[in-house]
Amino acid sequence: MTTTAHDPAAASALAPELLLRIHDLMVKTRVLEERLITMYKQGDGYFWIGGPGEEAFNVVLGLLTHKGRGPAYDYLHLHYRSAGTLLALGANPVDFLRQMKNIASDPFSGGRNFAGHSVIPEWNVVPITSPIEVQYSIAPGTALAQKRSGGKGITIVQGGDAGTAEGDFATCLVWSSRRGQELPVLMIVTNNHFGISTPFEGQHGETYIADRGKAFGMRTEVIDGNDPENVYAALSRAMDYVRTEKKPFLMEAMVSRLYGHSSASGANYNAGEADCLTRFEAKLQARGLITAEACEQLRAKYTQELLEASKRVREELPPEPETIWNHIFADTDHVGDAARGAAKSEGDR
Amino acid sequence: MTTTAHDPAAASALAPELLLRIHDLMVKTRVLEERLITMYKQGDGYFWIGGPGEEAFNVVLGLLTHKGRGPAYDYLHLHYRSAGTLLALGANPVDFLRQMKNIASDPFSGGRNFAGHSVIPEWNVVPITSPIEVQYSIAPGTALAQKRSGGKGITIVQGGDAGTAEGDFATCLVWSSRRGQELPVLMIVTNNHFGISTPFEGQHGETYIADRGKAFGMRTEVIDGNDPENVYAALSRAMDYVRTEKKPFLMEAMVSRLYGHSSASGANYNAGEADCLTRFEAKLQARGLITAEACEQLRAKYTQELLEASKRVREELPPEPETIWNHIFADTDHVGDAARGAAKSEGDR
Amino acid sequence: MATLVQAIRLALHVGETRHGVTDIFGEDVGPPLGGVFTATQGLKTAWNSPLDERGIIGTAMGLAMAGQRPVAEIQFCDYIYNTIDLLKLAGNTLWCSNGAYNMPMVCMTPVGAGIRGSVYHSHSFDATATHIPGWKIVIPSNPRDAYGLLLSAIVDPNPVMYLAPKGLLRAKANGPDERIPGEPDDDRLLSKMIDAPLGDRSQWTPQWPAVEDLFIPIGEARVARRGSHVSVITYGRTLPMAVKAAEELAKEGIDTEVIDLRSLHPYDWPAIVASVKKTHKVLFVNEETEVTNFGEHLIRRTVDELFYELWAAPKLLAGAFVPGIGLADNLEKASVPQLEGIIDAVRTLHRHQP
Amino acid sequence: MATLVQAIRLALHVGETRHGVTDIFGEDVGPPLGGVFTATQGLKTAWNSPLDERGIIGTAMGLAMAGQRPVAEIQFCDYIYNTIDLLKLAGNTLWCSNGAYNMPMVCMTPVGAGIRGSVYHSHSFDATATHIPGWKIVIPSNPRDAYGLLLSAIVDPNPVMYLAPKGLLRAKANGPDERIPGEPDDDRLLSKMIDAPLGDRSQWTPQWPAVEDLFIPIGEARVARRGSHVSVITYGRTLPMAVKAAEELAKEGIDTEVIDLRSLHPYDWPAIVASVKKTHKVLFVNEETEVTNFGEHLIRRTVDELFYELWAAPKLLAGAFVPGIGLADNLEKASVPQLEGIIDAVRTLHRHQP
Ligand SMILES: Cc1ncc(C[n+]2csc(CCOP(=O)(O)OP(=O)(O)O)c2C)c(N)n1
Ligand SMILES: Cc1ncc(C[n+]2csc(CCOP(=O)(O)OP(=O)(O)O)c2C)c(N)n1
Ligand SMILES: [Mg+2]
Ligand SMILES: [Mg+2]
Repeated sequence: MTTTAHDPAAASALAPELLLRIHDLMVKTRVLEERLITMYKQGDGYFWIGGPGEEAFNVVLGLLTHKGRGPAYDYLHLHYRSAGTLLALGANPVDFLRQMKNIASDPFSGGRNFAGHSVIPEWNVVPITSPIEVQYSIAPGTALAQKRSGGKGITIVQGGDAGTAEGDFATCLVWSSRRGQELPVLMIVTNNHFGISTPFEGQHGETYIADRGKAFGMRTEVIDGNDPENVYAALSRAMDYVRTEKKPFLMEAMVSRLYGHSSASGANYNAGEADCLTRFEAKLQARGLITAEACEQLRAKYTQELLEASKRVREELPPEPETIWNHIFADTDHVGDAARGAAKSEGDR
Repeated sequence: MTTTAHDPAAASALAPELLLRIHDLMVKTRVLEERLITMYKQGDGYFWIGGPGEEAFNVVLGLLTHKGRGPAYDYLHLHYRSAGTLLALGANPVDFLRQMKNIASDPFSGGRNFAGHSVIPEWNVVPITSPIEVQYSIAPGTALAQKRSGGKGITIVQGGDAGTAEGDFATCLVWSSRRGQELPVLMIVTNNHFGISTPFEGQHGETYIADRGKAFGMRTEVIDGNDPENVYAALSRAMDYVRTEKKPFLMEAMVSRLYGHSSASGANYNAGEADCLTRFEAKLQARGLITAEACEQLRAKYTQELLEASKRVREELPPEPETIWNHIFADTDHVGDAARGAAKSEGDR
Repeated sequence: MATLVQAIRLALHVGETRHGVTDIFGEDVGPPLGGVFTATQGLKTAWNSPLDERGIIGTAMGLAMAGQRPVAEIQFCDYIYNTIDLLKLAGNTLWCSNGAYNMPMVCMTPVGAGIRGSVYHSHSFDATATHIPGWKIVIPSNPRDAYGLLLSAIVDPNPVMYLAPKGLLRAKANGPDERIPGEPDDDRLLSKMIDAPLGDRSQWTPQWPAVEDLFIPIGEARVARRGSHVSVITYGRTLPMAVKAAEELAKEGIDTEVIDLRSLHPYDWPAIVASVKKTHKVLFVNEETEVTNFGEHLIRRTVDELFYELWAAPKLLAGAFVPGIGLADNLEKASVPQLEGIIDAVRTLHRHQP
Repeated sequence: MATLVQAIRLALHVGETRHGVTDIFGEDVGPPLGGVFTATQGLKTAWNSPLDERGIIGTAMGLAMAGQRPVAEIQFCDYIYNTIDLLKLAGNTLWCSNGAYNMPMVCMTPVGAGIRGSVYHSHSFDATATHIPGWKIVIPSNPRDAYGLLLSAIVDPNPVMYLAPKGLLRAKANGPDERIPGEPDDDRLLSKMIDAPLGDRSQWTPQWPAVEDLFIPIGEARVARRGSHVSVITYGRTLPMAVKAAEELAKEGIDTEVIDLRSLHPYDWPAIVASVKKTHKVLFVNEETEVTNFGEHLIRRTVDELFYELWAAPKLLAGAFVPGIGLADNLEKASVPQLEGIIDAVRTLHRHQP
């Protein structure tokens, strides 16, 4: 690995409250994903995709993000496995159920988009989109605005391992590392060793994807993304570098894919993969920070809460057919005469 | 540089006949480019782009290519500065004048395309196209056919420095280096330090573009492309590796841009750049292999030949308007009923 | 009887065993999955590409240039839009090189709505594809056409775009004349022979039935239902919908002719002319967004050449010009043509007195 | 009087000094060149991007999301086709996010033939652009519109595609009402003030004239010439050609109305309706290849809504559906509409007796 980041000293540096907070969020995220999968299986949604197996990394990422609106804060260009990050920022898990059920109250897309396609403008979470990797071509734009504004905000862009084969990944490398014009971009590759059914092996000449940053003079690191303490240390270092130096950093985090790719591949638990949550719970229990019983209770609490929420969500209303015409343009919702009228008044300014 | 390739011993390894052959081709290429520029300036063409300043590299590339048709031979995915390579293969310089004059007898495009957009199917020279860098996405296809055929043919793909920012360059890195499925691709970047008006500096985080191959486990080399002996040694090594190992190699050759980007930027001689031809002539003269007078005579001979050819070309006919309908499809030249008829008969097979 | 997606698989099998197909590739096309819709299971030349659509199209072009016969898949046509420059290049290579190089490649991609695929799994591609010169374009609506058009695409010396309507992939032959020559009668048996098993597939090999060659000519439409009052010209997913509409309308005494265009380029203009000259009223239907839509080309040509044959203005029923197809049922239904919409449109045309 | 390309430069200057433009960027857009057509010379926010169209569009999207006002240039629209997915994304972001994020960006790109640009410098983009929902699209045909449409594009809260007809970049105002408010009378003086000198430019700074704000409404057409016999609806490079044709035709007593659409989305349907209701005969002209062409959309809508107003079939004069525009004069002329073609088409329409 580029830098071996598994540093036990760093682990002990985290306060017990923080560790428990991370654990709480990891459980909450896991339970949310499981609820979404159940909803899918019960016919309360057409498609599930999400991040069970990435909680250790994603929760910590959310906790370390400087959240707020505008270039002074961090921009998050995430992917469809990012619920942990968003819950750590403070997102309401019920909103994810609403999107799964594609109802009008889905705050991310009004029933338009698949589960996992969140948007939270208040916290600079730009729309998560289905096309793989395009976020890497967009990220230099928010980073350029941040560099110019002179604040501490950085741009965080995240995607999977297989997607790095798209040219957009290279675009981000090129645009964020131009000498003298480096951009504050934290590029993250969450490597779960698969793109749908296709294993990492056989598709990559790189031993580590992160090595691709080196030719561009970028700092890189490959980490075990299943250990939240390790992630905390590595992400803190990386973010600190990007914030201070205003230069890019490429991090590759090894993670698990606990329920397969998506509902299209069945969404069943894969016992063959390392489970960051059980691993972390064992650690916390060994250190006497939490009991197995308390872990159970926490899980039961969230399970009950989300079960109830899913029932409420089931009663909420679908979007009306004519809402397809909303939000085509910011200044007018309909095309044609109305738009023309709007354009006319614009001319009068 | 990745590997310093300027090896004086290698230089002396070339037989005098070969050195004189290279020189002859370099002169011929230079004179051809100058004739094309003159034609443009005299209104015998709408646009010039070409490779004066790349002769040392391109001529040697052509000489080392295994020419022929089909996967057993080398495929050449070149760019619009490749006249030297094609003349070294044996192309007729008059054909370049024909394309410049966009007349019907232009064998590369029938008067359709700009100067410098050659195609020679007999020697696996696939169409040179205007869009920058797309050849890098296409090259893995010919290389895959070659690897499969088991012969000695390799795929050579060449482009400029600025163009490496396109995702297609990364596509070629990714597709040609997949572990266990490496492809026999010689990737060449002819680095003239400019993309039109934009200098290399300020656009690149890489010290050497060739370094981008390293993360993919590719062999790489950066060479002085202005010295044909040096080029000969380096290209021989690289091609040998690709042919034998059936694995990719990324070479970056530093070259000059002696007449600016194209006719759009005036096409005037830039004395500030190193001239590979005068440099090579000085060397050959110092070694007593040729006299200054002989050099002059050679140049005068080609100049006269091409001047006369340009006069003949001026008399040749333009393509007929209705030829726009030719070669839309291979099985039928017109769309609609004819195509339908063709499809029908196909159904009868 | 094969489903449409099994028909594709059978054609690919015939292609790789009898017609020189060398490569069937794309994202998740090879083992173990054999395609997100199972179209490429068990094929000997199928392989998984990197997740890079530009590389997929580019590599297919290179393979074609080197004399191979590639069938490249773009997993969903929704993800083809970063390759339009390459598709244009594939379509102009023969022309630009004055006949020197052609691109005998097939690009296969699932299109259309109907599976609640939301914004990025519901796209159509016919408007964009028909605007790219140098490509032939086909789109089947039943298993037999799926089979016979794919074989024609494979042997065609030009680049051919093969659009597979997502919503019909599990559709079966609608009667014996939509069957594939040589396919087994028994669906269960066929499935056992050629569908990969669930779970571990590493030991599995398909048992291919002895299907025969069938080349549905590119450029030839099919009259899906004869009628005399109104013509409906359509293709892909809306074809069975139009046939259904015609059946409903027949109950009211409206006799609808339904034409399955099947090939979008070259398309069967004589078939359209014949139908319009008979009915004098025509409706074009497709799923694409309606501004700068291929149906508008067909209307333009109809008006251009058949103006005085028309007893009513020719109509287009197509997708709403909105930025996406929403996931919720209400949204998808409001965005792309539905059965009722076709019935209404035909009824209105029929009622119309010039 | 400014040329069309100077008008663009003046609008960009006003944009960056008075209307918040933060970035004008693309390949060779910054110093020393200031654009391959000089459109961006001397602008303080102009910078050179890497040679990567996907990065250009993507970065503009990111800038727009972060509250900046970018104007991104694609050097030739011929090279925009590897970004169609991103353009679609820019156009659907507001809709997909249910109103949360918009993309207030301008994408500027030279289009069309007329400069012997051969296959890859002669493309049009109106068919593809008009098929992408969520974008406004404008295309000027004279300096005043070039100036006023660009300022409207800059202040528009949505993504706006600004198509600059290559063949008209050096065109000047055709009379005082095509002038830019506040521009100097003297062409030489203007050139001295704002055109970069040949040779070393490192010490040069432009002297900007005090031009005034002008917002040509997006969605509003302009009647370029009033007439009563036949309507010609066009835009961009073929607009002056149509006016010229009208002048020629007037000599034969044919009174042609010429409408400059200027905005392709939203477009001025009422202006088309008014003209067709007056002349009852209409010709649509554009340079794009003619299959799945925006003019076909306009014909479809005309037929749909104005069928009984039409005294002749509406016609389209557009580019030949061939893979490229050839370099030789003969080839270019045979591929895109020419003056004679417009005259002929109008004459035929006029002669036509219903
Ligand atoms: C541009 C594009 N191509 C193809 C797809 C279909 N697709 C969805 S997820 C996926 C695999 C992604 O793999 P990876 O990047 O490793 O991310 P992961 O899902 O493993 O987190 C593919 C091919 C897509 N969404 N976008
Ligand atoms: C895709 C694409 N974008 C833009 C252009 C316009 N263009 C032509 S040459 C060129 C610069 C190329 O620079 P480089 O790759 O360094 O090659 P060089 O011309 O210096 O040999 C540009 C931007 C193009 N031809 N294709
Ligand atoms: Mg993955
Ligand atoms: Mg260069």
